[in-house]
Amino acid sequence: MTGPRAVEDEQTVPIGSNDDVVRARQTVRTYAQQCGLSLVDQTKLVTAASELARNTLVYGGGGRMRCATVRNGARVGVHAVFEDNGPGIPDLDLALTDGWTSGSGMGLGLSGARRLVDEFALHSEPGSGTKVSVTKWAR
Amino acid sequence: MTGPRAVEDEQTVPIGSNDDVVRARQTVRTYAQQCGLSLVDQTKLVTAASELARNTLVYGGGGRMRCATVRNGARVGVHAVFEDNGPGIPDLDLALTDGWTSGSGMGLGLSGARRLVDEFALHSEPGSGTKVSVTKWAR
Amino acid sequence: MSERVPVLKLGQVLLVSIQVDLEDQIVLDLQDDLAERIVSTGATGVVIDITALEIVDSFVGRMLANTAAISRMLDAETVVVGMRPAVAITLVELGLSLGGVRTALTLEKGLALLERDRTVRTGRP
Amino acid sequence: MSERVPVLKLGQVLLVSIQVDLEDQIVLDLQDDLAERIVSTGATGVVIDITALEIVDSFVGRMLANTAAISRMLDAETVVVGMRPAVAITLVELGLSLGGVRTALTLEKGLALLERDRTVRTGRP
Ligand SMILES: Nc1ncnc2c1ncn2[C@@H]1O[C@H](COP(=O)(O)OP(=O)(O)O)[C@@H](O)[C@H]1O
Ligand SMILES: Nc1ncnc2c1ncn2[C@@H]1O[C@H](COP(=O)(O)OP(=O)(O)O)[C@@H](O)[C@H]1O
Repeated sequence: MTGPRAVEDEQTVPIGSNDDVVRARQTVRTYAQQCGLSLVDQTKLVTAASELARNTLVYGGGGRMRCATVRNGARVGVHAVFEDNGPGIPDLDLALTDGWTSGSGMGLGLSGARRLVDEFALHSEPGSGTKVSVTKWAR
Repeated sequence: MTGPRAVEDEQTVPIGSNDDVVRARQTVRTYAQQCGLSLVDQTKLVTAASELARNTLVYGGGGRMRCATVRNGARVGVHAVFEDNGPGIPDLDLALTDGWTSGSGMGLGLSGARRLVDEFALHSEPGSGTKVSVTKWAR
Repeated sequence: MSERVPVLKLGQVLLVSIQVDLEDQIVLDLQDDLAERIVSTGATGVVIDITALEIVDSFVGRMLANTAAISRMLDAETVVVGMRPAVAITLVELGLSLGGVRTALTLEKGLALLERDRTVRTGRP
Repeated sequence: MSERVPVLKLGQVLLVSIQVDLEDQIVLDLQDDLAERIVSTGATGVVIDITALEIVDSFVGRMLANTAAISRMLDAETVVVGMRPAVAITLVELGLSLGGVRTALTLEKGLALLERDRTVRTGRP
């Protein structure tokens, strides 16, 4: 489904505080604007990033976001990866269920973020962290 | 359950774009009208076809629909097969659960399509594609 | 692919009449256009006329439900008019009952419903 | 970190205008401040202006829903004004439709809505 890709201009934002979550949102917005995403698509991607960055902080105990421009033939998009070395997620299907939270959230972060982007991948090993990758393509 | 059958007038519609999904719906409607399905049954079958054709495109990465008239003794009906060489479905039971989606759908395509037709078969091998066959008989 | 469904303005109401079998991207564009137009025009109601639609699958059904929810957040009420009996039967069997979506049988009834609403909400006709 | 969003008083109404991308703790503080101020001022309405907000995620969305519920319990009505179309579209897709939150397109409309409400509730203009 996904052909060869070129990843460009990668930038890393550490996520260790609430301020960093704001910075992660702003970084993703800059990339989204540069890639020419529509206003609605920018809004969807930045919202997804906000949810995922908060999870990295709150559940992952902090980590980092890597953001980049991605090209696939003529298509251009934004790719963002959220990583932490936290406790991981024991049951991925459960975590992806609308409304399920182990904390005090609304349980819409993971499932909602998945709906807001074009590509979504979640990897997690209990004990060794969590990695969520998302991509949104310009139309 | 299903005795000897004759399959007639088979037609193939490639499914590689959103436009093709529209074409698949229209093809199935033409067959349903020719077979004398009631208006409600036409609507059910075309709706099921729409769900399955979209899955072929979105999850299967494209494929084809074969549509035909089918006879069994005095009965006449419409038979449609949706095939792709995509990633396949790892857990068929889960995929057939109302509300379950691996993407951003409503998770009603497979389960709903099954309710809307008279016969439903789903075959999938992870790594080698998916095939869904449906039949609706005129009453 | 640059095809778009026209959105008409009728007083305080935006009116969309879906005339043909739409491909998915056009359905999504319509949802976004409606949100945009509600805000730019200050419309208080949206009528989506699906009289011509022979089927409503889960994709279009979701668009109708989303549009109702989006417009509510933008302080406008959505009414879907003209649903065929076969479509209603099929939607329920599919598993979608469009709980949050208001419906009326005809365009006239839909407009009357929005008018009544507005009178109640604003206290003036 | 001692930053706080200012809460203005305009007659019977508390007005908050969120001007920048807020970090989570400031969002929580705002929710608490509003509850405090409703009681200390006897305000009957709260207007939260989100015109400047480029996104509303589930955290801010929950604050808006909570503030509406809290103020209702303290006998004040909350109206969220200025939501952008792209924000409404995104919230619905996220799965949050803010059912209990009243909205208006502009500050003027929001204030008018609260005024109307007050007239209905108190029986005097
Ligand atoms: N980075 C992470 N590390 C560990 N657990 C996580 C992480 N992200 C999400 N989770 C788990 O998945 C659950 C669901 O996440 P989410 O859908 O974002 O909802 P919420 O953030 O409201 O809890 C969380 O409650 C948490 O248990
Ligand atoms: N042709 C296919 N190839 C691979 N996976 C499929 C295919 N059709 C369906 N699936 C899987 O089954 C899930 C459920 O499908 P469905 O009930 O149609 O819901 P939705 O289309 O809303 O996701 C999909 O999310 C997908 O993971």
